Amino acid sequence: MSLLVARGLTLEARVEGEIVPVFRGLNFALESGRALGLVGESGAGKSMVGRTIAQLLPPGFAVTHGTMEFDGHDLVAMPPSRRRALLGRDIAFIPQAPQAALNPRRTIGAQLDEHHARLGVRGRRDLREYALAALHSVHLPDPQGLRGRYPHELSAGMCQRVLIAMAFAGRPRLVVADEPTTALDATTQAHIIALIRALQRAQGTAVLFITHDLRLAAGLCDDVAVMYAGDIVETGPAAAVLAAARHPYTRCLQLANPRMTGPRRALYPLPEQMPGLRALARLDGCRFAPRCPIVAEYCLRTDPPLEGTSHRAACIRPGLVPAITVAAEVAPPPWRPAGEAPVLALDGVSKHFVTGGFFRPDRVDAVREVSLRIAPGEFVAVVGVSGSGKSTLGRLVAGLEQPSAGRIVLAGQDVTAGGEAARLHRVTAVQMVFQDPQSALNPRRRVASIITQALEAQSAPGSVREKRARELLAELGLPLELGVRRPGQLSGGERQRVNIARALCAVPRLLVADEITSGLDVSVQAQLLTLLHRLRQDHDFALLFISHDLAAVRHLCDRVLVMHQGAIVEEGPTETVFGWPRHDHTRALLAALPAGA
Amino acid sequence: MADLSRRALLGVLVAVPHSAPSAVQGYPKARDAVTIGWPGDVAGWDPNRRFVPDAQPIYKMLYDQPLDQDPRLNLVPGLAKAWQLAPDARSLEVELRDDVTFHDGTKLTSADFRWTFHERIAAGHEVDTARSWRKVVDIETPSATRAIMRFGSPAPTAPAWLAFLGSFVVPKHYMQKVGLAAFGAHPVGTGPYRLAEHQPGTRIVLERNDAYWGPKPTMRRVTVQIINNPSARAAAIESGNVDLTVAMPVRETARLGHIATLEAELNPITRIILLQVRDDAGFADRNIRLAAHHAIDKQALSQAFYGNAAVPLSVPVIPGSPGFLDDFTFPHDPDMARELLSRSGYSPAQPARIRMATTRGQFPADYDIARAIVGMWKTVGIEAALEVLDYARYFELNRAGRLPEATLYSFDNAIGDPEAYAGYLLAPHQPYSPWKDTALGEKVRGLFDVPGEAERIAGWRALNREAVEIGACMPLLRSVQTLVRRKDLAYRRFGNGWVLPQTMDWI
Amino acid sequence: MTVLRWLRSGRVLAGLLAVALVLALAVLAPAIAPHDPEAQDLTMTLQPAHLGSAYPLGTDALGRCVLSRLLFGARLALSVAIPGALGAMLLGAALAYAAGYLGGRTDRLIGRAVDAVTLFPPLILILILVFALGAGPTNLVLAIVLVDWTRFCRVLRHEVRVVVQRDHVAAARLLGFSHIRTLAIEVVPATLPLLVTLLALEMGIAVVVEAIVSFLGLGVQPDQAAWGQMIADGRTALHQAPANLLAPAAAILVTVAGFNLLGDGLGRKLAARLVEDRA
Amino acid sequence: MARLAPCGRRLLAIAQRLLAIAQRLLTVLLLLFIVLRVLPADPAAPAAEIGATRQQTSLDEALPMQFAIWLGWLVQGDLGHSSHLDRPVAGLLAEALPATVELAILASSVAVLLGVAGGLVLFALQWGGWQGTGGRGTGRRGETRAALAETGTMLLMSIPAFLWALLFILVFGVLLAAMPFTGRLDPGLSHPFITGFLLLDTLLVGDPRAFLSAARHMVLPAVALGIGFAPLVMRVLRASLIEAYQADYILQARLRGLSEEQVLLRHALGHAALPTLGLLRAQCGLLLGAAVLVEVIFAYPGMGRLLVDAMRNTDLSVIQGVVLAYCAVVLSANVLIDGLHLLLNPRPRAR
Repeated sequence: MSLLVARGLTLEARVEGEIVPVFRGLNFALESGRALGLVGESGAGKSMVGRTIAQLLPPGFAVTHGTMEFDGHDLVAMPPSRRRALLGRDIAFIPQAPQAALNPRRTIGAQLDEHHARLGVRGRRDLREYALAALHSVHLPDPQGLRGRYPHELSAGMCQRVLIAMAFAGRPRLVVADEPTTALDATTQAHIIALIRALQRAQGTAVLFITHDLRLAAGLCDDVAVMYAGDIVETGPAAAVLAAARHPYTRCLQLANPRMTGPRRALYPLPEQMPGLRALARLDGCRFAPRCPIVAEYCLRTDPPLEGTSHRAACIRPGLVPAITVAAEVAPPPWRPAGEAPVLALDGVSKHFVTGGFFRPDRVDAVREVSLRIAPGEFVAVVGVSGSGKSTLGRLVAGLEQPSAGRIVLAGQDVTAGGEAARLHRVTAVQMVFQDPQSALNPRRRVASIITQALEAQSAPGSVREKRARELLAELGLPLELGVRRPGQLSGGERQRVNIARALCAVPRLLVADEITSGLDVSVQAQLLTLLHRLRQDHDFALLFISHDLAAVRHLCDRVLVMHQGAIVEEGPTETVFGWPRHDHTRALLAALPAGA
Repeated sequence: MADLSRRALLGVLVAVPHSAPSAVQGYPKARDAVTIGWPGDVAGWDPNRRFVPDAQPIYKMLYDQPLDQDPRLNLVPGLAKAWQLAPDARSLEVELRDDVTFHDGTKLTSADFRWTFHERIAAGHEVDTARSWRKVVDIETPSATRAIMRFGSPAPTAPAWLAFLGSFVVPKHYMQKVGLAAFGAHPVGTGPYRLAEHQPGTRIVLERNDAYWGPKPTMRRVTVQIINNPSARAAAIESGNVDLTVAMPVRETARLGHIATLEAELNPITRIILLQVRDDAGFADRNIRLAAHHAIDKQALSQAFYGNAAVPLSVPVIPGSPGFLDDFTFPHDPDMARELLSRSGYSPAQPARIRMATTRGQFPADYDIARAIVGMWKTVGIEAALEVLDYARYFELNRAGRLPEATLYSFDNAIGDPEAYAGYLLAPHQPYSPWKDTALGEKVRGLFDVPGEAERIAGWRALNREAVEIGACMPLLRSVQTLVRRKDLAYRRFGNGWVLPQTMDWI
Repeated sequence: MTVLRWLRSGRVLAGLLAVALVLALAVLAPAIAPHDPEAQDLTMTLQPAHLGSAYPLGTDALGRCVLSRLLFGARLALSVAIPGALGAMLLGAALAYAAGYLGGRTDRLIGRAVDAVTLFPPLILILILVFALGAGPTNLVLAIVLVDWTRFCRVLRHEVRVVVQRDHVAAARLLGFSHIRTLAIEVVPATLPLLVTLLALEMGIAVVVEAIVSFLGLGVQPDQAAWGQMIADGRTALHQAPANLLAPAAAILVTVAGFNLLGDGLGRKLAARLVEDRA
Repeated sequence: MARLAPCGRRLLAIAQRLLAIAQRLLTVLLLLFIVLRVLPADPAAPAAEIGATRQQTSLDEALPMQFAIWLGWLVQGDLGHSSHLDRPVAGLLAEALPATVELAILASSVAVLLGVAGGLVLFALQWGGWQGTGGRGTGRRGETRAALAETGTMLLMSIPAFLWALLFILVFGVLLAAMPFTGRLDPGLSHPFITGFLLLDTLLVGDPRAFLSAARHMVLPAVALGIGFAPLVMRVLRASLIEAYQADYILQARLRGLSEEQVLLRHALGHAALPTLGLLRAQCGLLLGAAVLVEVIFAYPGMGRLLVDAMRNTDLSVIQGVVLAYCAVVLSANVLIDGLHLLLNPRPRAR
C-alpha cells in the first residue's frame, strides 16, 4: 500500500474576493521508502502540496474536494489533534529557508530539546545526549559547542543540517523537503542533497522532494512529477522523464536550461509565463496550451488526463514532443578588430569597509588588488560564492563605491578619484543592471518614463523621450502598451527587461549586470539570456556579468573570472576555466553542480 | 482666661446633632485623627520667614505665639502669661510661662523670645518679621521668664502683633545648632503638634505633642492634604477623602451643604479682598487708576461669586472695625471711568495696557473675580493681561519690584486694627505694598508712631479715604470664608477664619 | 488617483469629516458664535445647557457663552496645531532628508541632535520652552516646532534611508541625475504618504498639547477662550453646568480622533511601523 | 577562535556605550542651559529669581563660563536650592523622583497588561483563532474586524491621559466613591521613607495597611495614565503577532507538531516582545509627559507637580533639577530597555 496518496485533491483560494482553484483533482502516490520529486516553476502549486499534507494553509485556502491519505488515513478529514500528533513524528518537513526556519531568539540546543521533548525524551541528560547524537548524525562539527549557539551564528548550510537532524530525529515515515537547497550556495547544495539521500536510505524514509530543478530532482528521486499551473502534467521514473520527456512543458523546461557540457546550444525561450491563479480559473482546456509550441485547436477545449502506464503525461500529442528543438549553437559574437583599447581597466583595485565604532573598528576587505581588462564588446563573467566580493567589484566599476586603492580607467578616462567630471563621464561609459528589479524600478514611475530616464537627466524634450521609449520597448521585445504601466503591474521577467532597457538607453560602452538572472524561473531566465545574446548582435557594448550560476555564465560569456575572498583566483576563456579548472575553489564550484547538467 | 473652657465654647459655637455613620466614607476612620483639605502649602517651615495668612493655622499647630486670640479676636495669653505696654508705647514687657518646652525637650526661655524678635532679625536672617518688628531696638531679658521689648519709636500695636502674622517663637539653641536649612527640614516649635511628615505640595502630617503645655488636643494626628484645585477639594470632601476643607466656590459650598453628612458654612471674616496697585508703570497715571476702580462693579462680583454674602467695600477695612468710614462710598461708575480714561487719551479702541495678577484657589472664586474684573475693565478701555501667582510669589516679586500694576489680594487682619490694614497695605517699606510713592508713604509711616489712640484712629480713617481717592488702594469685598466639614466634626470658629485642628473634635 | 483611493477608506473619510467640521467651525466662529466669547454677564453665571435658549451650551462662571467660547477655542486650537505641526514637519523633514540622503557625518550629527532632544519628555520640553519664551499662542507654536520636529525626523530619516538604499536611487545617479534631482524625484515622492500621515497625527498631538498647556494655565492668556482652560474651569462648575466641562472635552476628542483617523487611514500600511515609532 | 576575544569586546562595547551616554547627557545639559538661561525673553526675570546668592555670582560671567560653573556644581551633586520652598532641590527630588518613577512603572505595567490581553484578543478576532487551518472566509471577515479594531483602538488613543484622569475622578472617586484620588496614602497612615518607592517601603517596614492604602491610591492615577498607552501596545502586539505568524520558524514549529499554545508562548510572543519593548522605549518620554498632568490632577507628589508648581513660582533651580531628573529617567529607561533588548535578542542589532 502506498504511504501517501492524493486522490482528486482540489485546493481553492480566495483571491481578491474570487474563489479560484490552486490545484484541481490532483492525483499522486508515494510508496514507503521511495523518493518522489515534485518539479515545477514558481506558481505551479507545488509548495501547497506540502502544506496540504500538514493542513497548515494560508488564510483563505481550503481543500474542497478529494483526499490526501497518509497510511490509509485521510489527512484532510482527520481531526487537527490527530494530525498534529503525526507531525514531527511520522511526517517531518525540511524547509526552504533554513535560517528563517529556526527561531532566532533561541539556541540550537533549546530548539532541539523542544523537539526531542515532544518526541518523548525526558530528563536533561537524555535531552543533551539526543541533541548531540542528532547533530552528529548530520555531520556537524563540535555538537557540544553548537548547542549553545544561535541560528544567526551558523551558516545557512549548518542551519539546514540542524533542521534535517530534527526532521529525521523521530524516524519519520515521510519527509517533505520543500526546496531545501535553493537558499544555499552551490557548494553546500550538493552536500545537503547527499545528506538527505543518505538519511533516507538509512532510515527507509519516503521523501517528497519539492523543487524547481528537474535535474536535481532526477538526481535524488526515484520518480518525478512535473507540475504546471496546479496540475501534474507528467510523471514517471526519474531517468525516463529526464531522458525522454513526453509533455511539451517538460521538454521546453529542459531546453530552457543552459548546459555545462557539450556545445553552447541556444535556449528555448518559452514565451510569456505561467498564468496566475485568477487567469487560471478562466482557462479552459489544457493549461499549457497558450504557451505550447505544439498546440492544437483541440487542446484549447479539453483538459487532457494523464495517460500511460508508469511514465505518464497529460498531452494528446506526446509524439510531437521530441520535435521541439533549438539551435545547436548560439550565434557567435560579432567580429571585432584586435588591439582595441580596453573599455575598462582595473589596476590593483582594493576596497575595504570599516564597520563598528570608535573603539573596535572592524575592517572588511571586500575586494583585494583586483586587476582586469575588458575589451569593447566583450562579455566577461565574474563568478564566486556569496561574499566573494563580486558584487562590490561591480559597484566599484559602476561608481557606486569608491576604491580604497588602485586605479580605474573607464573608456580611456581615469575615474578613480570620482568627482563631478568622472560621474558625467560614467553616464555614457558604464551603466548597471541591478539584481532586484523590484528595488531598481521606482514604483511610482511609468515604464516609458523609467526606460528613458537617461534622457530625462539630459533634459530631453518629451517627444524625443517618447520615440526612444518606443524603440527600446520594441528592442527588448516588450509590447508598446507596457509603456504606460507601472512596475508593480509587470511580471518578473518584464521588470528585468525594463531594468535592462533603462541601462541601454544611455548607450553605455559597458554594462554591469549583477545577478540579474538569480531568482528567476528557468523559462524567464532563458528569455533573458537569449535577449542579451540578441542585443549583443545589434549593439556595441561590453558586459560584466556577475553571477553564481555557472551554467548561465557558460551560456553567455566569453571569459570568466573566479573570485574568492575578494581576490581573482582564476581567469580565462569560459570553456577553458570550466573544462580544466586549476584553482581548488573553481573545482569546488564545478563539483557542486548537480549531476547530468 | 488662659484656661478658657474649650468644651463649653464648642457647645455654643457648634451645635451639631449626632449623625449616622457617614455613607460617603469608604473606609474606617480613627476617632482621634482628622484630615483637612487645604488650598496651599507652607513656604518653608521657618514661621518668621514669610507672611502667608493661609499658612498661619498650620504654623499655629507647630508653634506658639506670645499672645493669642480668642474666637472673638480678643487678645488672650499665649506663651506670655501677662503683658504690659508702656504708656508711651516705647516698651512692652512680657511675662513668659515657665512650663513650656520645645519639641526637642528643651525649655522655652526669654532667650528664645529675644532670639525670635530681635537677635535673628539683627543677624540679618531673611525673615518677614524683620518688617513687623523693625522698631525693636533691643529686648532685655532680666530673667528666664521676663522680657522687655524696647522700641525705637512708639509701637502701639505691638501687643496685637505678638498674636499676629509670623510672631511665633522659635528655639534659639536648636536653630543655631542645626542651621537654617536643617531647621527648614526638621522644624522644632512649642506647639500642640509636631511635624511628622511633609511632602511639598501634597501633604503635611502632624502628630500630637503630648508634652504640650496647654490644653491637649483631641486629635492625635492631623493630616493636611494640599489640594490647590477648588473642585478637587470639593470632590475630596464629597468622597470622604478629607474631613474639612475651605475656600471653595460659593455655589459648590451650597451644593455640598445639601449632602446629609456634610455641613457647609459661609463665614464673613476679618479679611478683605482688594486690588493692590503700583504707583508706576501702567498705573503711573492717576486717571487710569481711578478709572480702573470706578469700572469695577463690586455688587455684581458679590452676587455672582458670593451669593451676595460678601459686603462691597469702599475703604480697606471691614465694616464695624475702628477704621471704617460710614459716610464714604466709592461708586461703580463706568461712564466716569471712560471719562477719566479719555482724559488721558485712552478708549476701548485704544486701551491702556496693564498687567494684573491673581491667586488661583487661595480664596473662593479668586480667579473668577480677577477675570471678571479684566472683563469689566475691557469695556471701559483698560486691557489687562492676567497672570497667576501665589502669595509667596507675591512677596518675592514685590521684593524685586516686579509685581504687575494690579494684584488681586486677600488681606488678613486677624487683629482688626486699621494699622494692620492700611498700615501694611500701603507702607512702601512693607512686603505687602507695591505702592512705593513716598508722599503717601510718609503719612503712613507717621501714623505708626502716634501713641494716642483716638488721634491714631482718626489718622488712619483719613488715610484710608485719601488712599482710595488717589487710587492707591482699591478695596473690593469683605471676604467670606467658605468651609465644608463633616457634620460630626466640630471645630472652633474664629472671627478671623482660623481653622485650628487643635480645636477639633468628633461628636 | 491616490487621493481617490484614500477617500474610499471609511476611516479617512470619517477623519476628514471630523477635521473639516472643526476647521469650518473655527473659521466661521466669528460669524456663527451667538455671543462675544469674552463678554461676561455676571447675572447669568453657570446657566445649564439648554438648546433653545440664548446660551445653547449654557454659561460659565463669569456668565460667558460656552458655545461661543467652544467655537473660538477651536480657532485657538487649530491656530496652534496647524502651524505647529507644519513647522515641525518642515524642520523635521528637511533634516530627515539631509540625514537620510547624505548619510555619514551629517546623519550622525542630526541623529545626535534628535537623540538629545528625545531624552527630554516632549511635553516637559514644551512646557519649559513656553516658560522660557513666555506665554502666548506664537510661543506655543514655536515650542511645538522646536520639540516635535524630532518625531518627523526620526521616523522619516529611517524611511529615507530605506528608500535611498533602493537601487532605483543609485540608478538615477548613474544616469546622471544631480543629488537635488535624485532626492526630489526618486526619494521624496516615496516618503510623501508617510509625511502626510505624520502630519495628521502631529496635528492631533498639537491639539492635545495646546489643551494641556492651557489646562495648566501656562500657555495662553488666562481669559482666552481655550479648550484646556475651559476644562479647568468646568471642573469647578461640574454640578451646576456639566456642559462647561463636557463640551470642551468632547471637542478635543472629536478633533484629535479626526486627525488620528485621518493619519491612521492614510498611513494604514505604515501603521505598524508608525506606532512602533522607532528608527 | 580565541576565547578571550568576546570578553574584551564586551568591555569595549560597554565603554563605548558609557561614552555615548555621557555625550548625550552633556548635550542635554547644554540644551537645558540654553532653554532656561539663554532663551528667556526677559533675561532679568529668572536671573533675579535665582535666589541663593551663591548662584548669582555666576551670572556676571560670560555664558560659556556660566555653563562651566553650573556643570561644576552638578558634578559635585549640587542641584541648587529652591527659592520658593526654601529647601535643597536634591532633597525635593529624592522624594519626587521615586514617586514619579513608581507611577510610570505601574502605568506601563497597566499599559502592557491591558495591551497584551487586548492585542491577543484582537489578533484572535481577526484570525478566528490561530489554528492556521485557513478556512475560507477568514480573509474578508478578518479584514473587517481588523479595520474595526484599528479604528476602535485609534479612538481610544485619542483620549488624552488628563481626560481619563478627570473621568476616573468623576466616576470612581465621586459618583461611586470607590477609590481615593488625592495623594498617596490614607490620612491616618504614615509615609515611610527608605527607598522612596512607597509600595516597596510600606512592605519593607511591614505595614500591610499602609501598603494596601498606597496601592489603592495608585490605582486611579496608574490606570488613567496607562490606559491611554494600552491601545498602542495592543496595536503593536497585534501587528507583530501577525508578522510573527508569517515567519518561517512559526510554520516550521507547527510542522513539527507543536500545539498552538506552545507556538504562541514559546515562539510567537517572543517575536512580539521586541517591538513591544521598542514601543515602551519610544513612549517612555510621552508617558512621563502625560504623567505631569495626572500628578497635578491627582495631587500626586511627583516631579510633574513639582515642575508645574516651580514654573508657576519661577523657581528656576527646581525647574532645572526636575527637568534634568526627567532626562535621567528617560536615559536610564533607554539604557535598561536596550539592555533587555540585547538580552532578548541575541542577534546584534543591524545599524
